[in-house]
Amino acid sequence: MTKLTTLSEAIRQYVHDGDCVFAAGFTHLIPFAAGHEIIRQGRKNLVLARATPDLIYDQMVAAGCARKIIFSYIGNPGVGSLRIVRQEIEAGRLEWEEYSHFSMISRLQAGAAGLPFIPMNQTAATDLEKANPQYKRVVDPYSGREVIVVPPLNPDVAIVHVQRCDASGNAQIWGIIGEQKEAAFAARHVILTAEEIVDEEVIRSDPNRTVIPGFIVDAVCHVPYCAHPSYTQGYYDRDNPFYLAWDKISETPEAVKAYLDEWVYGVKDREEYWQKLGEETRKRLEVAPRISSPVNYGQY
Amino acid sequence: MTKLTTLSEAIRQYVHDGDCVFAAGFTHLIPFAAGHEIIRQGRKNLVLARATPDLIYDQMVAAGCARKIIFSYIGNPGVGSLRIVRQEIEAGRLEWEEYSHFSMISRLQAGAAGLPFIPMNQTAATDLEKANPQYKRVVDPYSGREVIVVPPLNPDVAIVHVQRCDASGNAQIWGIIGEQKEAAFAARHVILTAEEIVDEEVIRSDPNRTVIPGFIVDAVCHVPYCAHPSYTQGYYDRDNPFYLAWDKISETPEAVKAYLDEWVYGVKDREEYWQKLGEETRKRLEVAPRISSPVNYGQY
Amino acid sequence: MNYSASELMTINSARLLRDHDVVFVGVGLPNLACNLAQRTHAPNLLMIYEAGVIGARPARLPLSIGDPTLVSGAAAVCSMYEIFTLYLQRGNVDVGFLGGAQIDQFGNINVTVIGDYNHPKVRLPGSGGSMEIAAWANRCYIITPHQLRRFPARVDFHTSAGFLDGGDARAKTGVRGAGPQAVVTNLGILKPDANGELVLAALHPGCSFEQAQANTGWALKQAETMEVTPAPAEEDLRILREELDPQRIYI
Amino acid sequence: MNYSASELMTINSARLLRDHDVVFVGVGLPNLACNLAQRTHAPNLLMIYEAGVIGARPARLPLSIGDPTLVSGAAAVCSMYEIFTLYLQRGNVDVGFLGGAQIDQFGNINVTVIGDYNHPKVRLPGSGGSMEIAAWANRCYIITPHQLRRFPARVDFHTSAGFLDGGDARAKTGVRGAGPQAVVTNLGILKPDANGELVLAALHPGCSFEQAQANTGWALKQAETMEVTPAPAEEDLRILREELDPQRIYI
Repeated sequence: MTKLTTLSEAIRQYVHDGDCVFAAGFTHLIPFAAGHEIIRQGRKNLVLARATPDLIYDQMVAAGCARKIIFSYIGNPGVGSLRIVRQEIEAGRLEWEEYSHFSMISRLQAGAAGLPFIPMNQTAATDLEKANPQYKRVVDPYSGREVIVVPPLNPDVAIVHVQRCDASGNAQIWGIIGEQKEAAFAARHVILTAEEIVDEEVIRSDPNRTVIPGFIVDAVCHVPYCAHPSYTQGYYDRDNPFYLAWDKISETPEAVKAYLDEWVYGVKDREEYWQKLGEETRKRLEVAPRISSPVNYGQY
Repeated sequence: MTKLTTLSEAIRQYVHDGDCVFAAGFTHLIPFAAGHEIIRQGRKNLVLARATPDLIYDQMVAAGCARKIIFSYIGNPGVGSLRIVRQEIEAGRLEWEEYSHFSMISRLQAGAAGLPFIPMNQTAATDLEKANPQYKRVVDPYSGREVIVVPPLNPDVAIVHVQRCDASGNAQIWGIIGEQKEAAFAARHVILTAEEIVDEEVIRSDPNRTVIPGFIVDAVCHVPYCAHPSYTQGYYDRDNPFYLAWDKISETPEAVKAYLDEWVYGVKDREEYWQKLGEETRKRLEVAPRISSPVNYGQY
Repeated sequence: MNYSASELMTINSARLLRDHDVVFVGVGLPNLACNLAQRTHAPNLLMIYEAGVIGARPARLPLSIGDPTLVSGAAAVCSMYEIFTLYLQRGNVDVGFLGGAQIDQFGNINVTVIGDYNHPKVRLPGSGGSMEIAAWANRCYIITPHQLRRFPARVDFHTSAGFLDGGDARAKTGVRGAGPQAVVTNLGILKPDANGELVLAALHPGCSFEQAQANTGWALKQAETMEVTPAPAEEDLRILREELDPQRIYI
Repeated sequence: MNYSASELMTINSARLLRDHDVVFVGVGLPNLACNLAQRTHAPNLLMIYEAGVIGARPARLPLSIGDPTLVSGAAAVCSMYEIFTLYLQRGNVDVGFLGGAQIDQFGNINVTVIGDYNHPKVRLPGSGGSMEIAAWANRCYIITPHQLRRFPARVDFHTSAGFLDGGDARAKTGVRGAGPQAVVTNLGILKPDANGELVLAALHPGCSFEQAQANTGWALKQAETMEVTPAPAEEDLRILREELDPQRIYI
């Protein structure tokens, strides 16, 4: 059953003011196009959850979409500070809820697995545990020692970018897989963006590669280059100069406004954005092929 | 660093009398050749752990290798009763420790993850919990309700059959993956048996396919057709007539002894066993190719 | 029209399935029922197998829960831990099929042991996936021949939960699934009443209440509206016999 | 011979690595140190990246922890939950590298906040992976410039545990890893004494104890046997400059 729709329609239908949104992707496959569409549609009071907020949440916070952020590392990866999120937190204008990477991903794992909590061994560093009441302790009934536990995170909607999927949403990912699967299973609704929509026979030729089954997916959107300025393994490179440029842009509200006006509000969709980036940038991000060795499933 | 050795040497070095052995593979990739080698080497007092003991443990129990069995389903899959394990349990000659599939695999998951216990939601069926003191309860600190917990299972040795790996033990599996990964990470030692030893460039062409990293592996053994009479996806089919035949063989001690004498003690290794099966059987188990669509990782 | 007991149970089980159901399938009759439903009234039925296969399209009749034909051409494969967490415990499974050596008055199932657990008279296979399927699938269906020894008033061992002792006993445990919704036998269909007691809700053509009672270990009640199931359609029998199980392994 | 502070720290960090070590690598200097060690005395070093990459062979200098060059040609990729459970929590990681805005007398690290947590004066990035790396890797190494503001007597916030308040405080928590084993700065190397206090264990050529003390926020002790680190070898500098970071992004 086809779930194909436009990204604009998917955001309209599944992202509402006040929702908890998980735009997935640990350093890879970050669905920037979806973040931009949420900004264009003017969503407010969102709770933005991600291990690493990255530029996508910096931009959404700058555009006034968010009331709160749930995270485990706020930085401009490989560059430095994530200025806008940091400044809004320092100014007391943005609520935050903070974890280590492991406890953040454990919350998603509990959410995906349908568990009321999930345990982790102690780390001996207790300040974050004291600062965030979501952390609790449970006594291991075997040893009598305490473990740290976190509750499930079940976002209202997960947005997951994938390399390829079929029209039903059976999706395949390779390269860094981060928390894509957990986010999809934990969320109440799932929006997929895909570099390619392929015939289901392509997916079914390699079922072990499928990370997300279509039946938990609500909307399938064909959005090539969705992840720019982050990257999609095998499709295009990370646009590192833009990560450096954002460090400058985000220094002043004027530059941020100019950026959003030109690159978010000023374009209709990702295709227009990608064309607007220009031939030189597009060329620079191209990658030469490196193909996987096939495997044989056999006809049974 | 090569870890290549013979199966006979690997069993000699890593499987000792009294060890807890996990011969992995849920219905697929069951390392029968390793079970036969353990029988040939006359190991005693083993604790045999597997979700589904299958014919491999029935044969090892028949040969007198085991003192105890840890399981979640004892049957001859698709055929009926697993006669020898069942009869030894009924006669009080074999200790057993029993779980549901989910709690069995949760024990392995806890063992693989380095956790002192792992929780599961209640099932309202409490008789097994009463019968097995390894099951305990913990109060969910968020809701105040109880969850069921099980402790880690950390076998002394896991034996894992794979389709292909390199000489360092970086291993790739496709088809039903069962608990192969958890067993390898949970165990203290890991013996790999592989249909094919491939150049590391084959593995590295598709790192997302790698289920077990070489650095946790102790021994790599090239054992084609290791899984017969179970199967290896893409390499050969399940030998269903043998599963049916075992139902008859296992009816009498004489037939079992004759089987072990001829097919286990009477052959040197898996290659001799495979040749002895005969052209007709080998032909019957062949499968026509069905190849996966490749993916592009890109040159970065 | 002639049909076997297995065909009758399979066809009546298939009727219980709805289009778009996500079904945790077992081999044997449940597999046949699901494939029949998919080829008739439920084309969007999604079949999940315990071994970790999602959206299977078996080209031949699977002979075990891990048959390789389930994988080739499937939509996805996942690990055993994932099938029990992401799929079953998370609540993504609509329907589970169960069998049992004993099914009691309140739909509790025993596949573990006849006699005392520690000194088994007959040692059965044990839970496998059934403890969690019975608890967490939205609806469970049981397919079993109607025989007295299979329907005791109380099971020797609670491998998986039906409605426990009846009333709100199951609901009070907080278990998410709704429990057994129907037991399809060769005589008819049992369904739980408001108290969770299995009562006779339908008889197959030519079968009688007396037959059912004679093969049930408790005083069997009848549902308020007793139905007679429609006889198997010719087309259903044709699909079963010609397409799904041409070698008549299960039917 | 001329070399930069970054080169000096990288080369001294590389020396701490042993052949066959499994290292949880960060980008920047730790990545350079690991690649240098692998090309010199530790050819069997196994590099694991937080993003879930095992046995990476980056063809170019990775610019972020999730650079695609880490994946192409790697031995394995796993999920984030797996890297923290199967690898780190399970005890499969020998060495973790850490940095920090503040490192205190007992090797505790703050990368969370300067000032009060709820009313931050300076909001830092937060833990990321460092809370668990510091706890569970067998050995941890910290690379950081030696500056007074980076070495307070006490951190404002315990993002990750060193030896807590010293003595057996860390051991008593039952945490599996041995904690920080060395802090490599541009002046020398600090190591924990028997009480878990960081003391000066080595000076780089031309650096003095007085320089180190002036840049340390507690009364710095010297180890019983104070060493002077060997000057960077020409070959090490060549590898760093020509092979690993030819554009001089980090060095």
